[in-house]
Amino acid sequence: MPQCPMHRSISSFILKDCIMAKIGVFICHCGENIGAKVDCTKLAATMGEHPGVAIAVDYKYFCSDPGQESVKRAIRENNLTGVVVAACSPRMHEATFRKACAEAGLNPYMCEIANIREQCSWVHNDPVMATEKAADITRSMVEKVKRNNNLQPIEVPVTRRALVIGGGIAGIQAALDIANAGQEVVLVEREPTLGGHMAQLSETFPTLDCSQCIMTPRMVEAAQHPKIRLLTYAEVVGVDGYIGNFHVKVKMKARYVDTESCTGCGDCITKCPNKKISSEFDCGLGKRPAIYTPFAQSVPNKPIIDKANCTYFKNGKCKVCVKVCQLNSINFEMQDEFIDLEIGAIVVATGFQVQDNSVYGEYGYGKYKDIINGLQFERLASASGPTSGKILRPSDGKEPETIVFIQCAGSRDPSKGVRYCSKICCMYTAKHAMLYAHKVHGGKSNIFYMDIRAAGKGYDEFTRRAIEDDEASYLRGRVSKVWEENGKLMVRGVDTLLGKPVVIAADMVVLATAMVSQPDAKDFAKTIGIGYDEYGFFNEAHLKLRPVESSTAGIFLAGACQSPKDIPDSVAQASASASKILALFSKEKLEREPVVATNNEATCAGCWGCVLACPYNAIDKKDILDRSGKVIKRVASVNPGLCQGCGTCVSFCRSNSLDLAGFTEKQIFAEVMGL
Amino acid sequence: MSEPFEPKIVAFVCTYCTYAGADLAGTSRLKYAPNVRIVRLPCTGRISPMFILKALQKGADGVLVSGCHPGDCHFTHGNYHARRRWTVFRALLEFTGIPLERVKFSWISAAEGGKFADFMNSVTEDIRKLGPFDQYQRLINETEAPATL
Amino acid sequence: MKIVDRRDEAPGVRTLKLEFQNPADHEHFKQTFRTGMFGLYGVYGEGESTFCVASPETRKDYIECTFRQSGRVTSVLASADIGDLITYRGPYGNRFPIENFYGKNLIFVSGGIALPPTRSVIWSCLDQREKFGKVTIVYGARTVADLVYKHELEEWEKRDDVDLVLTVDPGGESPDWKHRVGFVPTVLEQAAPSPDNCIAVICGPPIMIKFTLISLKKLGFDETNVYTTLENRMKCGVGKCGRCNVGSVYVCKEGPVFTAAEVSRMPQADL
Amino acid sequence: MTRILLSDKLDNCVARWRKAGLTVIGPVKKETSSSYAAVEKAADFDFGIVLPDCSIKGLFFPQTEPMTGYTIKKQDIVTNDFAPPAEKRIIFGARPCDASGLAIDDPLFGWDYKDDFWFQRRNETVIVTIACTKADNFCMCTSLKLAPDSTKGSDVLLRPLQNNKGWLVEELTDRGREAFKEIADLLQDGSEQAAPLAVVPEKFNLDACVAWLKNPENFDSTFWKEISMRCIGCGSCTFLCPTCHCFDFQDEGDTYSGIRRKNWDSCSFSLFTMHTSGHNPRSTQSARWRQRIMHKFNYFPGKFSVNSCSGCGRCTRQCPVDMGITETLQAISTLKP
Amino acid sequence: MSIQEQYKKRVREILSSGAVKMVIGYQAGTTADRRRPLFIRTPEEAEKLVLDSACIANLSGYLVTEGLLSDEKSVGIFLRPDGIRSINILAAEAQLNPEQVVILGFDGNEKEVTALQGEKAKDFTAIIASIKEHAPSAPRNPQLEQIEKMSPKERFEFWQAEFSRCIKCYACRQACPMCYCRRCIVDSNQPQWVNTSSHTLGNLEWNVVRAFHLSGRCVGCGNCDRACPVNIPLRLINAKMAGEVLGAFDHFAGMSETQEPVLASFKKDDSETFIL
Repeated sequence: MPQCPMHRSISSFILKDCIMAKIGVFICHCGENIGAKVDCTKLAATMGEHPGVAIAVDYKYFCSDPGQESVKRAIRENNLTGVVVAACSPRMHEATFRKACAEAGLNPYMCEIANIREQCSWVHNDPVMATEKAADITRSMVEKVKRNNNLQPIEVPVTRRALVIGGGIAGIQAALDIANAGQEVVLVEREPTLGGHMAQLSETFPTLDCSQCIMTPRMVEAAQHPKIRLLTYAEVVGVDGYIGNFHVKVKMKARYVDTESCTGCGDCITKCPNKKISSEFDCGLGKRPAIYTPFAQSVPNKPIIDKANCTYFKNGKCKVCVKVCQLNSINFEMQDEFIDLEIGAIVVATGFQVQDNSVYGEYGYGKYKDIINGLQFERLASASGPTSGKILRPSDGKEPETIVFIQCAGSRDPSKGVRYCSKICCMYTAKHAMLYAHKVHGGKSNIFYMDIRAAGKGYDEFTRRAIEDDEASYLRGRVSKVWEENGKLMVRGVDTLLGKPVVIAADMVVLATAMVSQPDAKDFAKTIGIGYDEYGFFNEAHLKLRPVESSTAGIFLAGACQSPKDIPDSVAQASASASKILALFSKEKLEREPVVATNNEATCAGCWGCVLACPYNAIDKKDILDRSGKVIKRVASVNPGLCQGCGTCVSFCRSNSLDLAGFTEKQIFAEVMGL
Repeated sequence: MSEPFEPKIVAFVCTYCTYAGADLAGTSRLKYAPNVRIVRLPCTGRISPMFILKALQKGADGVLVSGCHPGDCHFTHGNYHARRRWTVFRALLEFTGIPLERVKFSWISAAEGGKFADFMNSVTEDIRKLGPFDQYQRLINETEAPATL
Repeated sequence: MKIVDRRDEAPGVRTLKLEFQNPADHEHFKQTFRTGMFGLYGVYGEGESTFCVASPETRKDYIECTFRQSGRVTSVLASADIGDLITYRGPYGNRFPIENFYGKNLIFVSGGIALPPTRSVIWSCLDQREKFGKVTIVYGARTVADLVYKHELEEWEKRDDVDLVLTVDPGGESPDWKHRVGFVPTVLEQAAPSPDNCIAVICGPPIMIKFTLISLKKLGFDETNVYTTLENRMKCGVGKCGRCNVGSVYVCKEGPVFTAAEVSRMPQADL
Repeated sequence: MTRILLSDKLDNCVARWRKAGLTVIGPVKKETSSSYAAVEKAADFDFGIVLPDCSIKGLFFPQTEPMTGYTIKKQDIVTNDFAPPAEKRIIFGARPCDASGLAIDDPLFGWDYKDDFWFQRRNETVIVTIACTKADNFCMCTSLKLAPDSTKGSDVLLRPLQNNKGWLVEELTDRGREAFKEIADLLQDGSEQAAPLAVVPEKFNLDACVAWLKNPENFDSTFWKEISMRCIGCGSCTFLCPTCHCFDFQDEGDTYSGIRRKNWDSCSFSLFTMHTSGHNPRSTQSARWRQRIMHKFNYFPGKFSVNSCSGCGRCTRQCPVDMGITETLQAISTLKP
Repeated sequence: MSIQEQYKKRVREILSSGAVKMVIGYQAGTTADRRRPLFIRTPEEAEKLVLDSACIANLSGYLVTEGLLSDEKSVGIFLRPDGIRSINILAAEAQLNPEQVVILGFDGNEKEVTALQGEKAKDFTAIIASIKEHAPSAPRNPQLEQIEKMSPKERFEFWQAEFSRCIKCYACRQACPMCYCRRCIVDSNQPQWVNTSSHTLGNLEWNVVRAFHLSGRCVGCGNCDRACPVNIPLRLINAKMAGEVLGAFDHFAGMSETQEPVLASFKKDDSETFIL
């Protein structure tokens, strides 16, 4: 060895970091789910041979308590430096196993999941190929975990103020729950009043208590709560920042009425000459003036000028309201204003819309006045509605003697409507039939339905009451056409139970219209940065386990903006969101996943492309000074509080100075090289 | 070669959309070709062209890159950046003669389990038809053989 | 070689104790190794890194090496565990001619992560303590935390036959620091060792060496009695690859140990 | 009486050598670039090239060379060392400066540890040089005390005939004689005159330059900064140089297997001497250029008694900013020693 | 007065007035057709200045030499339009302050050069805009068109043959004004994304990565092409990418000091026909 050759290996000792690692590989059968396709025993044997693997074992269910215990024991006994659990998707049990590792004294980020269920055993038929693929997946994760680093959670301060977007029942509930726990809430509603759809309803199933009677006190409570700042006729137009530290921009739309001085006396409303405007609140069944409150119990009960229909705005003349207002509260010069809010967490409770039934041309919605949707029927039946609660035909104001209710008008209809079940229509149609029976003696209701879905506390009893006590006639089948004949609406459908077509002459037809997402839901989701599904309903972080969180940390969901819901469900979800937020607010600092970018300032060239590329403005420009304070060079610097760990900057960085913890260049390199 | 050629394909996907889509394909028990090995990344924005080159160096016959549809990025616009990067990188690959049929890009959302399965099948089929990436394999072999001249 | 022990010395600084696997290699090491020599420690797939052998020539059953984790190889070495195997070739280079030091007083001056080469000489001498005169060790680091071999510093401090002078740079002291504060050359001048019949061994970052040489000159040391070791970047270890060159000297072959007289003949700017 | 190889016999020679198991290598031009490359027939040669782009060095010390490979299985590591290639070669038509470059580097690769990759190739390769009858503005062998017909490093020297129909053959070494035995019958006796050698004017006084360089005071001269200001630190001069020999080790591979390679490196690169601590002994481009010049004309001869430059002029010829040894030494010639 | 004399006069003026501390220009080179960079610090040195059609190197890279502009004094520099575009990119990427760069602009063909009016990079906006305007219809390199016509396989072979000569000297990088990184990606070894060995795979990786890093940034000055000692037609790759970026994103590198880097910005309606 004096001639110790520079280009010769030296007798026996050679090694590589991979062998130096001590990785434990735990292969889960997941019962038969994995075990039936992937030969787990063979996989364990293969992995046991892999350089750097200290132990490779298989087991029926590693996520079970004994399974987790065995992982912990193996970590302790073998002094493992990393763990790979070959099991289901990391989206299922990554947290479980990371916790187990932490309990065994291993940094939780030294644990990786190899997904051999969702992406292997469940999707491949050939056991040989599946086993081979499982080995590749596991090996690649072993290579990755060898390069994992111990990571510590990042602490960020929390602004203890919640923002609730949407002033329907869900939003009000969430706001009240949070406020009642002593935390500040900003409640933003884009309509001039709180209330949402629930304020429009007549009675509510299954108890038939008056919707407004239970709703309006909640509205008032929210408006008057010292911890709630209410912003109506306002829209959230921008959300920046991150959990605990959102910066929210809200547009206060001009009401043209100074709500500070206005007492809500209503003189302007009565004197407004333009009273022929279709009322949104009454779904077009009533009229309102150009200066108006949506309904009598509006909160705040201050009028607003409908700019599009106001004579002054249209012609530059009128100003009757200005003249009658003794408090000079009318201000035509008012402009939209923007306010900035510092927010710690957000509840999105933006609600739903009813589907536009004109897509059902065969039903004649929009063509025949007496074909209305479920929400319009609510207004008709409501004591505060255009008919003061009397069921009257919109066309001639007569009491209908026969009503046909058509369920699933839009729902569960992939061709013209939506694929999903709107969940509440069966119940409200039964309710409508009951209300009709109570209000119009001898009135005959016929209900075309597909299935009666009445799962809920007291729900099935309720529909049975409609059938049995209130003699609603349920016909299982679809309606194919509605046309007018001799002042009657002729409804042709099929009774599939009898197996024959039926034609019913009705005075009124009520469509149980589908619940759909707000028309601007997708844009709104992009504004605030949350996910949404193909229908425009907002995505929850996990359908079963995290149903109230959005995919973005710190933003929660409540009510029908996530999926069709009835009132109890909406309220429950709102309270759940509130409790999540209260948990978040219970700490001064918040721990975040340490998957954030870091910059090597020594090698950074300071081109600052990353600053532009970062979606979160998380990268700042930083000057490196020498001892005398002179700028030696300028580099990029990542703010770990803002960084969300997308890694866009990393792949932009030409000098390879940026890196992303948890998905480092080294890890991915190893992962690719391990495949 | 008596055995049919089974291509080796490496996929780089974002965890929020395509990886979730792959999970959905799994939960829906959709069957697809087992040739693809997935590398999970937080976002398509994290996918550097180097990954693709290294996958080819590791003998991949094809490479897929997939993430959230435009506008759906969990990180608001990582995929827009990625799209530009891919446009440029594709042109570069094409110009250097790396067949574009071997490097595919797609948007697959978390809801598109079916699309994921179909995509895996179609890509595997396409690349199987193209055969092994011999040209590149030659380069790889060269790194292993001693220089003689 | 097999890692039989490892120890953290300071943040990012680690010592590995290595034992030979192959008796023939060990035999070769036993025959050739003298204090001051270095080796190339490597990990296949990552590369090789050069450090001195930090253990003394009086203890040849094993090799100790101390390094700061900075590059590709060192970060892998730092993650190595007891029982792991690494590559080693060497020993290379020349040595401190300690038999020429017999009967003389010794002063060791060292800074920061450069204590390991000095430590090899120190123990080589202390293990045959009777052959030398007075032994003084001046060691400094940027901060208290950056001092390496803390347990041995304590041991030396307790010994009656060793004068240990510890210092940290101004601002690097901790509240309970009871030694000196100041740069090594300054502290050395304060300690004012007599140049009579004295050999100085200095090792440290280039800037420290530069100023220590000036200080020693001031104290009256003859350049031929001052030894230092140059820790240049090396790759081949056998005088080929060219990167350790200082002037016409191949540090890996003709060094790393030089007298101050030899160093002063080298182009200073290239040090 | 001298022996002559006629051009029209060359094809036959190539065939003979190839049949005898030799790889025949010579100057070849391909579109925009020229190199020493393997040939199959005489027509592949292009003797009109003044100098191929890259020097002959790469044939003995390749840009990248695998040294040892490893394979890892569980805890077992198998290494296999690459043997120096045993291929027998003949380089026909090397330039004298390139051949000299090899001779210059021999002591470097041979001192202390003998690099068997280099010497195996040296021993197995016959170098047939052709004396230059053409030179360009960059050639400077004469300034290095070499000549267009230097025999240094050559096994056989050929001198082009005046009528351009062949070469006078001058066998210099046993290795050369051995190789030419194969084609002995293809040679003929003749009395043709050799074509006049290329005229390469002396561009600087080497002794004066070396004296200046050896003066330690000049090490810190501002001259270095001035002369190297436009140097952009690309390595092309060192990579093209027939004598530059710096290299790096590089491990390539993954968990299962890999190769340790020896790759060219360059003293022009800022990272070449960078310590792990961040300290860089040669932190400026001028220091690196000074090192290159000093190494070639002061340090290297100090150790191996030969200047590490064979005067091929490639460093200037291919320099993107028109620098080079010529300019530097010319400038030094004008300075006070 | 010839343009060379005009500019000599101007160089003397700006140096003696102290408007600049140095002017970077050209001087005669080893051979008649070669020009080498010249650093003029005194009005007298301006005598060495040469300005003619052989002055083709893009000198802007010297401006980002460590420390040159750190004293906040101005430097004059001779630049063709491509060089001015480099200044814009360097400014946009925060590598220099364009206010410190006094441009002595010129343009021309193989035969003669003409002066360009203006002093600061922004004065040349109109000229650059008109170059962009004409870029899509400008005559293209015939070799580029030839390569485009090849089948992918032929192209692969073509580039392998070219890249096989690469000796990894990195002259292309050093010569390029856009390659200013303190640590190049090939020098980053954790992990070693780009093989440093000059086997063909390593060469391909290096050249592809460099071309990618230059996409949308290359101004086509040809420094790399000229620097390459083994004559790899690097300019073709970069020209091709410049064309692609122009076509796909309407991005013409170096339009202004504030132009956003093409790969660090995006439009929501960028084309994505290739994405399935």
